[in-house]
Amino acid sequence: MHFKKYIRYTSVFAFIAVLFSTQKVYAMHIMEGFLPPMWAALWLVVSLPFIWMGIQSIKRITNESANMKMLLGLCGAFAFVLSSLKLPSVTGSCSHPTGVGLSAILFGPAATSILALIVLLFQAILLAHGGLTTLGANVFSMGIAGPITSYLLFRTLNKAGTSKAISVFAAAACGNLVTYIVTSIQLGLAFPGEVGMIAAIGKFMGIFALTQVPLAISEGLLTVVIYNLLTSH
Amino acid sequence: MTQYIIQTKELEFSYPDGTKALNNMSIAFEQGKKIAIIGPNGAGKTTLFLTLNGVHRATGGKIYYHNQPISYGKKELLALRKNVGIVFQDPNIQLFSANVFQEVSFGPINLGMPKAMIKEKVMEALSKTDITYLKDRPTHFLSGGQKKRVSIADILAMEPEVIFLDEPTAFVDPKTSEELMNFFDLLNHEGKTIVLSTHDIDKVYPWADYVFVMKDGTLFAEGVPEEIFQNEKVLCEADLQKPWIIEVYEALLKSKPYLKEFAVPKSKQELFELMEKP
Amino acid sequence: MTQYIIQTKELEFSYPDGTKALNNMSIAFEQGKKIAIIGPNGAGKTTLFLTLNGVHRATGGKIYYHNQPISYGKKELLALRKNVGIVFQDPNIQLFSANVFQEVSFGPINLGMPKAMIKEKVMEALSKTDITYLKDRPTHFLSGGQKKRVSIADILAMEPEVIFLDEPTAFVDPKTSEELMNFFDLLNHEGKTIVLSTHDIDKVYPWADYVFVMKDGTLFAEGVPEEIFQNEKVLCEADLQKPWIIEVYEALLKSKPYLKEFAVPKSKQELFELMEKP
Amino acid sequence: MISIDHYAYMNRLKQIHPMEKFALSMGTLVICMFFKTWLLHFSVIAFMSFLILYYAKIPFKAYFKLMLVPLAFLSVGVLGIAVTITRNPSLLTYGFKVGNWMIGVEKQGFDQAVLTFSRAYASVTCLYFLALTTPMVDVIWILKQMRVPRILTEMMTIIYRFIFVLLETASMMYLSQECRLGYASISKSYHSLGQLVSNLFIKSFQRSQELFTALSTRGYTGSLEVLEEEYVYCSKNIRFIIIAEIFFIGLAILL
Repeated sequence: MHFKKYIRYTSVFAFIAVLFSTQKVYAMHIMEGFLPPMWAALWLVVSLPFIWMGIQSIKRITNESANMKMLLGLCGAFAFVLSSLKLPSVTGSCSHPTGVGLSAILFGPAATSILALIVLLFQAILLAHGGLTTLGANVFSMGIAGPITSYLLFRTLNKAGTSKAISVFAAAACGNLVTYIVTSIQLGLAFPGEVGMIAAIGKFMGIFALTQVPLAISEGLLTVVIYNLLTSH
Repeated sequence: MTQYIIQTKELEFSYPDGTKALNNMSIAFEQGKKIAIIGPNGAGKTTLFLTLNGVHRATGGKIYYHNQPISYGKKELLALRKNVGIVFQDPNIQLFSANVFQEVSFGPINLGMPKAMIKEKVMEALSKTDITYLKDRPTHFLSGGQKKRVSIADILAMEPEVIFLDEPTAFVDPKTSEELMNFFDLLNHEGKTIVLSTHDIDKVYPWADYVFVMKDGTLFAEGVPEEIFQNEKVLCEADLQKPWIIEVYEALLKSKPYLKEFAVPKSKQELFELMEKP
Repeated sequence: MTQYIIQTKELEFSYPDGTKALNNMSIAFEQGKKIAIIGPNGAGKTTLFLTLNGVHRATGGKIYYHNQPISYGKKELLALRKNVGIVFQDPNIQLFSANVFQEVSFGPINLGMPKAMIKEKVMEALSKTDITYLKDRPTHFLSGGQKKRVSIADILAMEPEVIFLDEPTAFVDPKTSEELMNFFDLLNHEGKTIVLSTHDIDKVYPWADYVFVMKDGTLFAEGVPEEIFQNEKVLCEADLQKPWIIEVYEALLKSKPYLKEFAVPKSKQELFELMEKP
Repeated sequence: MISIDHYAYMNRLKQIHPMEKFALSMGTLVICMFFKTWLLHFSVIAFMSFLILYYAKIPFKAYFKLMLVPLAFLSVGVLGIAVTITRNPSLLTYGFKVGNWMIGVEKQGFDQAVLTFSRAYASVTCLYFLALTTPMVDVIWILKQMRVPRILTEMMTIIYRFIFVLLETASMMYLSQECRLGYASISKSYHSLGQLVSNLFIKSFQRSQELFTALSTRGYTGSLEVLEEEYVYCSKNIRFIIIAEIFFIGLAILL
């Protein structure tokens, strides 16, 4: 059958493609043009109120003291550099940390959403990781959903009296996991196929679990090391 | 026969983005000597150091350590890095631990030494660099000169055979810098090969046994300091200044040409003695 | 009568955490001169500069600009910062924009100049520092020496009357550093008062009209270079070395005491001429 | 250090008005997004690649390497769209059984995968055209023209500049740790990397204070305004952009 041959060629191409792609996946950035226009626009609209709140928040902070602009700027640059570091993963391969949890704990979710917006924009333009049309979707998963989870989890666990190490680990690992789950949801909603959205979401979560679950654990561990060092200084 | 601790043959190194940093470098470091590498910023001095201890992987040519070509196996690499220590120019980049003791113990711990031995090596390195009293001090409250000493102790604690120092006197005041140069002499007397890169020609001239001049990623000239620094052509083409001892010596020869029969003065003292001759 | 551009009386400055950085400093900078401030790291040179341009607020004593005590009102402060420029030691701290043209325009914009004038000032500053060709180059592609020039252009574009340079030759190679010293001469000829802090005594001695020695946040000594650098007591107590020109001159006097009747040589040329005298 | 950034300054189209480049790349990108014909997508890829290689003079090898960057996400993502897991074998045109489940490909999913693949690649070339010919400073300028809140563009200016400062610091720190065998095992790697990151954070904090002081000496009181050079529109380029966009729309409708 004609269609089968088609598929055979495609799978050969896909295999070669994976072989050639030496770059590691930047933790779950949906690439340029991958989402259908309707979904790209929808996620942008969903993110906008959060971004607006973030802008109001940093405007307030920077108006209060003039040096906060420099501090936030350096933090943004720090976040970009952090996400370009190679993180040794527990499985032996390397990947890049998202910095979602660390950033949420250090700067709070409002400032994090703005820093994430800018860092994602720079990653799209300077590194071709993520994209302009998918900026809204990526900001929502990585700059809003993930950090809010981390932040809330960190505060709740802290109030409950859990040890600092466990709170930080849980906040960072879950922030990373939520980012990945939200991305899977975004992909599943956009590409439901004939099996329906729920099943499609499950499928995408299954595919990315392979790389993301170990990465979430690695990032959790690293964030604990960083947090301990920072608080001891 | 001259014993070379490290030797390279037609060494080449390019960064992943294609920038060629070292080109056709054949350089040989004699064991137990005090060696200086001079040349302008961007000549590739730091890159050379990092290539010689295996952190940068040579993209061409060969490197020999004790006449054995180096291999990039994990174990061999660790042994090489242990024996070829690098002290970075800016101590702020090298120091990252909470206190000085922890900082200096980083290398020995990574070498997998037993605990008691680590402590011994650290204390030894601290005492050699005269900073035992800083042991429990946090690294970020130290002065520039103290940080420099800690960054040297960092490397000494690993007991390398050869120490590369990248512009060791660049960030410190003249007094500290003189103390450091004397300290390098001391280390050398204990048998370590010392290689330093520097801009400070006046400091290098009396100190070095041998001088390499680098330019644009290649070895431009080499020789004993007296030769190199009297070679107008080399000095001019490599944008180097003359050490003042040589300048004064040459001015002296103008009025007293007969002083030529004496050796070229290598130190201030020798120069002044020469000046006192009738 | 001598005209002082900036003068302080019993100036004191403590950081918010209580560290006393400047103590009982009475210092006076003569207009139109080339002035050097020397002293070890941590002597308070950078803090002094920042206090003189009003970024640090003096916690005691008085500062006079053109004999008027400075006030910390918004308008006066801006005028002071316009006229008292500071070039920082590390250009990476000072440069905030990735575009050289935009970077240099920052100061003039804050002064509220009209657009056309800003452009003119920027182009003038770039051409004076010889970096017009770097106008559209991103900051992160520049070499250390080029960044240094941009950081100087930053300040020149504001047309200050006095320029403080914090260790301008610390990060650059000897050739660039010589070019910079010549450039400071040029600026001085155009009427600017130049104050630089440095460790490099050999470079300062022939260059400076007047020298201040700082130690532990106080003014330790001052005078013309010939005096300061022959004053054994000051040199010893402030941990300073002698410039080699003076050292050779003193050695010369030992064999030819009659040369004492000539002036102390201030430059290499003067020294060599003296040496050629019978 | 970052290759796209490097070419953004070193290409032949750098001097072109940023708005013109922005209009061409974003206009084409939008057309790619809304039309579902892979032939259009491939003509966009060809067109943009031609501009990038022939007019901007980006070296072929560098461009080829960049074209491989999206493959990692794309291959996994497209696979996810194409492959279906279901209990109902009638859904699949091609598949195999694993236990009670069928893994395979259905016609609609496969078509969507092909479409997504071609659309994504076409969009990426549009993004590359902008990124490879327009320095970030000009991109920020475009955003200013589009009335993006000032606080965002000011932050972008600082962040962009200090990305390079911190990247250099971080890589030097990494090298110095490597010289002292800091990455000899996984657990040591975690420890070393943790120290690197926390130190980098402290450095960033210090730098921000130093930067504030340095900018204050130049009269900073809260606004980071700079003078921007003025660009001149070129009517020839604008005509070219309009013709190209009309061509692509026409192509999309006809196909």
